[in-house]
Amino acid sequence: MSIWEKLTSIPREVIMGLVVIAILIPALNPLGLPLMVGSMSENWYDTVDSLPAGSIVLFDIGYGSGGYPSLGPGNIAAFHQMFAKNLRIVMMATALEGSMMYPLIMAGVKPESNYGAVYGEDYIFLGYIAGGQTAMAGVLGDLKSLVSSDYNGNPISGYSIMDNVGGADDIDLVAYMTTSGDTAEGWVYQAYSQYNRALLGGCLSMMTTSIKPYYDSGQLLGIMDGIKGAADLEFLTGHPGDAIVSSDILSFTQTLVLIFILVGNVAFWMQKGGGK
Amino acid sequence: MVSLDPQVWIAAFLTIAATSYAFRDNRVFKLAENTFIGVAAGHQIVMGVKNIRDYGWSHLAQGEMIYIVVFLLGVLLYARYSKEYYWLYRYPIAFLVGNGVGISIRAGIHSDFIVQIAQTATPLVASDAMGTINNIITFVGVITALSHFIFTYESVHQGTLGWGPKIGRWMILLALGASFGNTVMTRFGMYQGRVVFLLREWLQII
Amino acid sequence: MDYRRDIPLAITFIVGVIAVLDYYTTFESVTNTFTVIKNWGVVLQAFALGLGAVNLFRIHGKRISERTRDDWMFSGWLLLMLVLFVVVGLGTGQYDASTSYQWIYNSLFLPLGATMYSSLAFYMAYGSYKVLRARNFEAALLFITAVLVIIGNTPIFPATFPVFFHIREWIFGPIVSGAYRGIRIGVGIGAVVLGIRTLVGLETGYLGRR
Amino acid sequence: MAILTPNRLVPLAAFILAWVATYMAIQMGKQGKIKIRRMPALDAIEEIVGRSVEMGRPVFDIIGMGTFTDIYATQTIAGLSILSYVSTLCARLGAKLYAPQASVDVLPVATEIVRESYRLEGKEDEIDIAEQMPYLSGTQFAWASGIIGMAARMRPAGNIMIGPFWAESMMFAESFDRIGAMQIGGTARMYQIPFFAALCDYVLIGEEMFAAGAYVSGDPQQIGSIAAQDWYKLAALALGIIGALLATAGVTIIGDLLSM
Repeated sequence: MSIWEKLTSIPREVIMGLVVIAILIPALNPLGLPLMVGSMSENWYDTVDSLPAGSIVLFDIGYGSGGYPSLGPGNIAAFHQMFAKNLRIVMMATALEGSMMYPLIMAGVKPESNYGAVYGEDYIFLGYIAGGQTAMAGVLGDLKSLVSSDYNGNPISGYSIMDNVGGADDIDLVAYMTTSGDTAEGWVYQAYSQYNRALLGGCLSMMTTSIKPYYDSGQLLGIMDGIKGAADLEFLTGHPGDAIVSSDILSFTQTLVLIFILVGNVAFWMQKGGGK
Repeated sequence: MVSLDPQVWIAAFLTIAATSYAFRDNRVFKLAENTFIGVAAGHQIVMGVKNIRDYGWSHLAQGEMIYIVVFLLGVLLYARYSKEYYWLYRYPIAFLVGNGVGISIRAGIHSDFIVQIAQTATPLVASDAMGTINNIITFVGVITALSHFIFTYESVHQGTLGWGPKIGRWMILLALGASFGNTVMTRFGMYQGRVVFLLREWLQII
Repeated sequence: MDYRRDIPLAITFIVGVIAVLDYYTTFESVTNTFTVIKNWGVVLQAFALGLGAVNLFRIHGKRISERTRDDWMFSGWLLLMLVLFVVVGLGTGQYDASTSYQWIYNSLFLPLGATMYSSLAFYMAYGSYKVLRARNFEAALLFITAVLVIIGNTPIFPATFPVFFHIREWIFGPIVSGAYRGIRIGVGIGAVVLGIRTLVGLETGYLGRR
Repeated sequence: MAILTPNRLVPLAAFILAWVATYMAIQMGKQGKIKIRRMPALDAIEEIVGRSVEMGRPVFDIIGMGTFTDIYATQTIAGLSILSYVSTLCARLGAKLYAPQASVDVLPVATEIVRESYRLEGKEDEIDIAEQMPYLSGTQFAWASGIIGMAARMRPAGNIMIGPFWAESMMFAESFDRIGAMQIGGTARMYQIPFFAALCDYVLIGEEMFAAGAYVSGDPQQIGSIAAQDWYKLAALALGIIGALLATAGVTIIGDLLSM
C-alpha cells in the first residue's frame, strides 16, 4: 500500500480521536484571540440599539436542545442588550422544546438582579404555541383571542405589559432564533410580508446562506449567524460568554478540518496521478 | 472536584453515550437512542395537552361551545388507526393542510418571488468600482441560477443561450460551498458546547 | 358527492381561500373568520402532537408482546421513558413549568438533543477528509468556496491575516446573494404552484388511502 | 376603504395568474404538449437499481421526514413520485427495496404507493411492507440512527434520498458512502443541498427535484405545474434583466411597479 493509499485510508477512530484532542486542548487553556465582528451581527445590534426604551419586542425562542449549544449564548447576549435598553420583551416559543430553554436562558441573563426587570411588566413568557406559522399569524393577528394565560398558567390580563399588546400593530420589533427552516421563513412571511414589522433572525450558520436573500432585500434587518454571530453579539454587548469561549475551540477544530481536506485531496490526486 | 449532582452525572453519561455512535454503533448508544425517542414523544404529549388546555379548554370554559367541534375534530385525527373509519381523520387533516398551505403560499409569492425580482431590478452601477463589480456578479448570479431551473424549454440549454444555465450551475455550486463551509462551523460550534459542559460542570476542571 | 373525499377536499379549498383572502383583502369578516381558523388550527396541531406517541405504542408494544427482535427490552425502556415524561409532566399540573419536569428534561432530553445534533461534527470531519474531493471542475467550485469560508470562520486566521475575514464577507456578498436569490425565486414559485394544486384538490396525497 | 390590501396588488395578480397558469399548463400537460428535459440524476436511478441487482444487495429510497401539513409538504409529494418510480423499477428488475418511514401521516400513503407498484408489476408477493418499510421514529436523530443502523445491517448497493431533509442528510451521505453505496441526493431544503452536492454521486439541486418527480411520474399535473413554474421564471428573468438595465439608466419603473 503506497504512502498515498495509506493517507486516504486513515481509520475513522483516528480521525475522531484527533477531533476530540483538537477540542480538549483549547478548552483546557484558552488563547483569547481578537474577534472581528461581521456586518450582519452589527446590523442586529444597531437595530435593537435604535429602539426607544419601552418598545415592545416579540421574541420567539424557536429552538431546543439541538440548537442550545450555539443559539443559547446568542439568545443570552441578545436579551442582555434588550434588557439594558429597557425594552419590553414578549417571549413565545414556536419550537416544541422552546419553553424548556426559557429557564436556562433566564438563568444566564438574570434580568431581575442585573437590570431590575419585573416579570409581567418588563418581560413575559407566553410559552409554547403549537402550529408553526399558524401560531405566528395567530399571535400577530389577534393575540388576546388566542392567548389567555402565560407560561405559568396565570391569566395575561393580570400583567401590565400585556395591557396594550393586542397584535402586530403594538409590536415594534419581532426577533427569532431558530434551528428550523420553517420558522426562519415563516416569520418573514407572517411578520414582514403580512404586517411589515421590523424583523431580526438568528439561526444556525448553516442556514445563513439561504435566508440571506431576505437580508439583502431588507425583509430581515439583521442576522445572527450561528455561534459566530453569537460571539459577535457577546462582544458588542460587553457580556463575554460561552460563544466567545468557543472561538478558540473553533480555531483548533477547523484548522484540523482544513488539514484533513488538504491531506485527503493531495493523497487523492497523487494516487490518481499515478503516484501509486 | 467532580460534580455530585445526579442530574449532571446522567447528562454526562448520555452525552458520552450519544457521542459513542460516531466511533462505533453500540448497545449503550442504542439505550441513548431509545431514551431519546421515548422522552421526545413524551414531551410532545405533555406540550400537546398543555396547548389543548391553554388554547382549547380555556375557550370552552369561557362558554365558547363551538370549541366542542374543535375537540371532536382533534379526536378524529386518531380515527386513522381504525380499519373502517380511517377516512374520518381526513376532516381535521384537510383543515390543517388548507390552513398550512394557504398561510404559507399567500406570502410566499410575495416575499420569495415579487420582492426578490424587485431587488434584482435595481441599478448595477454603484458609487464605487467595487460596489459595481459586486452588483454585476450578484446580477449574473441571479439570472444564470434562475435559467438553470428552466425545465420545459430545451432551447434555453442549447447553443450560446446554454451558457446561462451552465454558468448558473457553477454559481450555485460556489454558493453551496460557502454553505458547506458554514456548516462545518455550525457542527463544531455545537459540539464544543458539550465538551465544555463535561469539563466545566461534570469534571469541573475548567 | 363522496363524503369520504369530496368534503375534506372542500374543507382544504375553503380554508385555503380564506387564508389567501385574509392576506389580500381588507374585509373585516374575512379577517375575523381567519382568526377563528388560526385559533382552531393551533388546537388541532396540539391534538396532532399525540400521533407520534400512539404510533410508537403500536410498534413497540407489538415488539414487546411478540418479543420478535432481540432488542424488545429497548422498546420497553423507550415506552417507560415516554410514560415517565407524561406522568411527571401531567402529574404536576404545571407541565413544562414544573421544576421536577425541568429536572428530568435537563438530565435526559437536553444532553441527548444537544449531543445527537452536534455529534455531526465527527461526520463533518470524516466527510471532509474522505469525501470532500475536488474530483472534477464542478466539485472544485464547491471546494474552493468551502475552504475559503472555513478559513474565514477559523478565528485564528482572520485574527492574523485580516484579508481572510474580508474574503469570507465578500463570498457572503455577491456569490451567496446572487445564486441563493435565484434558488429562492425558483423554490418560492415551485412551492406556490404545488400549494395551489393542493388547495384545488389536484394533489391529494395527504388524504391517505383511496 | 380599499377592498384590496395596499402594496399587494402585484403579488395578488401574480397569485391569481398562478392559478390560471397552473390550470392552463395542466391542460397542456394532458394534451402532451409539454416535455420536461431529462436530468442526468434520473439516469442514475436506473443505474443504481441495476447495480443493486447485479451485486445482490438492496437499494434504499428515503423520502425524508416531511409530512403533508408542514411547509415542505411539496417535497414529500415529489419524494413519493420518485418512490413510486423506484419501487416500480425494483419490482421489475428484482432489486430488494427498503424505504423506512418517519412520518405517521405519510406512512400509509407511501406503503400504498409501493404496494401499487408491485401489484402493477404482478410481483405483490415479493414485497414485505412491514419489514421493508418500517416506521422508525418521528424524531430526527432517532430516525437517523435507525436508518444508519439498518444500512449497516443491510449493506445496500445504492441509496436514493429525494425529499425534504434536515441535519441528518450529512449522517446519511457519509454513512452510505462508507458502505460503498452509490448515492443520489435531492432536496429543496436549501440548508441540506450542500451536503448532497459535496458527498453524493448525483445531486438534484433545489427544484430539479420537483422536475424529476414530474418527469418520472409522467403525471400531466406535475408536468403541467413545472411548465407553469417555468413561465414564471422566464417572467422573473425578463423583469429582472429589463428592470436592472432600466434602473441603471435611472428609470425605476419596474421596481416601482412591483411594489404597487
